[in-house]
Amino acid sequence: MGPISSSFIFPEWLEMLAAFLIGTGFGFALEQGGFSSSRKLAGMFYGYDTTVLKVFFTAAIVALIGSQLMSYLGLLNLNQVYVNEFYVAASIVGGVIMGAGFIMGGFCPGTGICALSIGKIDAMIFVAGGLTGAFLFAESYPLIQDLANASYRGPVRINESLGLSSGLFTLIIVAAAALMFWIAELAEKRFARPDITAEI
Amino acid sequence: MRNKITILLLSLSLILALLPLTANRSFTEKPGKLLSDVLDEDVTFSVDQVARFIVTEDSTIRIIDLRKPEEFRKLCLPGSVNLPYAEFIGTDPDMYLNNRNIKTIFYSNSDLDANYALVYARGLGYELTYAMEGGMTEWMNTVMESKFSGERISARENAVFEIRTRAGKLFTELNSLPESEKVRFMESKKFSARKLDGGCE
Amino acid sequence: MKKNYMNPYLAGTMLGIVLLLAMFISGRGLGASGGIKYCVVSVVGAVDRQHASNSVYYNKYFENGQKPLKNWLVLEIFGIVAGGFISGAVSKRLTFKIEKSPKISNKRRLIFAFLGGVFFVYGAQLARGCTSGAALSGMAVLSTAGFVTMIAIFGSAFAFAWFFRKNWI
Amino acid sequence: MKLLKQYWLVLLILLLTAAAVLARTFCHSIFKYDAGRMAKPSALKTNLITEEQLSSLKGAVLLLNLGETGISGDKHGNFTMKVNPDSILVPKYLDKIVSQKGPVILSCSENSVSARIWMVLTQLGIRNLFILTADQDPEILKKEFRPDTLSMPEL
Repeated sequence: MGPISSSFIFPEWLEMLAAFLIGTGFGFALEQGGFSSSRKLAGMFYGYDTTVLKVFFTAAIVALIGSQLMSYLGLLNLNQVYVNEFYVAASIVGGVIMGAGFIMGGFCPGTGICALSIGKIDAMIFVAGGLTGAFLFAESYPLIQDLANASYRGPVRINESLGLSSGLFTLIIVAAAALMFWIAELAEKRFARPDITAEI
Repeated sequence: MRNKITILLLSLSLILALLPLTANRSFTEKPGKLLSDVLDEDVTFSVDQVARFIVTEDSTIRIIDLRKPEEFRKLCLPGSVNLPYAEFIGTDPDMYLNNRNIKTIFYSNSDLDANYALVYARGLGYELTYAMEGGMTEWMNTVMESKFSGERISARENAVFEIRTRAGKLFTELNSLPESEKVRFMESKKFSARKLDGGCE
Repeated sequence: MKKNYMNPYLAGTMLGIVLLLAMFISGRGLGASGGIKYCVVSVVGAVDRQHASNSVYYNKYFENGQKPLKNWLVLEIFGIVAGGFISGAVSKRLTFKIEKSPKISNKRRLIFAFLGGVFFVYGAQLARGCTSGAALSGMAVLSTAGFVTMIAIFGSAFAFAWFFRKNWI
Repeated sequence: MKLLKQYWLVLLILLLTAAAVLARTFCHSIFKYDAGRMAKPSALKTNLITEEQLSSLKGAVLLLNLGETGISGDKHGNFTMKVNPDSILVPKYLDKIVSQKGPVILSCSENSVSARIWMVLTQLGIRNLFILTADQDPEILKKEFRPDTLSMPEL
């Protein structure tokens, strides 16, 4: 019965080891998917390489379907899985700032760290920028505290606010993603660039 | 590859959409085992045993009051925490029962709610859960109205009587408090629901 | 000889399974920006403890003698480095280099990378999660916050894409 | 054939999942319902029935006598079954309860036993299950508490 952490108290070293191993899997999957290349990542926003879109949505959907199936089969208690807290203003403003950072730097924090590990110098600079960003946030926290905590909605699930069952909502998401994949592959042909794999 | 994975994910989510799925959980214990567990005698404590826990301030025991908040404010066992039964089954009990070193005793006014809660908690795998026999009614009858009767009293009876008197005194003191003071006292003993770990906080 | 990247759908499935495993083992999703924050917090705590305990923000990370570096999110970051390195070694992609469009200078690329990092993590702290912590993990549990953050990130990146096109195309 | 060769893995995963889901859906000897939702009638007290209400019930009623002193249903023309509480899950009895169309009434001198059996059977998906009680609502406290206004506690 999962999550294991709810029925079994990990000793500290085991918890740290589990975190490390999950991180390893995370980094491995990111690197194999091509997320260690900023040009591949940024390519999504110009239509010439939609790898990000495909990997990102496939991953989210696999986890979404998998967790619900496991829940139905009695293997995973979804009440014990963390649901992100919804701070409306912070989510939107933060997301917009992140989008700007994404297109400037070509990485997101996870992919930046992953790219750093294979020796990308730009990724190292990106992560250094990230550390600076975290520091700036901490120092400026008193100024933006109000925005960060505004319009708190709690850990809400989107299907519940829409009044749909989670299964039905998942089906809609998957159908939308399938359509998106199809469009993405059309776009790749339309905005094709000379193959940059060799340069990466 | 795209087609394969798309088809696979689409059909899996189609299965999901057809299931009467909720994000909540069902009992995890096997029915047969659960039944024999809860019909066992050791899933209940008598009011005398509970009185002893109260008097000795046993820290391995937590008493949960399943009655409505207004009833709780009017009358409650010393050291108990209020968690109305409807709320108990409406939320994930892990927030209240996840401590594996503490025994939880449920009580209500009679036997019904406490025993529902007992089976509910045990069915979800919380083994250290118990019910107080007879509930508040039994407490009032036995502990509060206990009197010497007969001429000779055995040592054992004397011990029971002693506990009852002391528990009764604690109970009377607590419940004789003016409403406002009682509320203040109870606020300090409210459940602080455990938050789940996660996110990037 | 460098190997090609894995098929994106296959890599996505693998990533999804890792995420599912994380949910199954720890009841939490994946995250990266949180670990970066904890690194900063611990450095600040080591350099100027006085400042850290006075600040509303740092204060909570040092309550009851906690060590910010001994944390799930930080260990996960070390794991990402290890995992990325293993994958790079397997596929022979380990080299020191600056990846950029041939049309721009190294300096320009690095300046923008730094700025991008500042913006991204700043935004991630505000939204309480980055693409992995909020968008990916959030979507997997159908959290509204996850969907909103995801749309905001990708929407704004698309909107700003035009201004930075020289860097990439 | 070519299609099968290409898609065998997809088909295999689908079939396995479908089989697991079906097995779960149609298995009667495990708890598989949402615990909180099934338990709701007990919080609303709609699962209680008094003898008076019982006699006015129409249709086939199955009365489960769980103890020695439970009432007999003969006088109401109901079908009565005497079951020891710990053998209620024996297929002989359980099948009868599952296949019962009308209401099933639990009768026992001890409310605690009825309550436990009610919760177990309900979580197995049996609806229309009631507990026979002497009162409309046994969860109402009939005892009066006399506050002692003289004593002051030490908090």
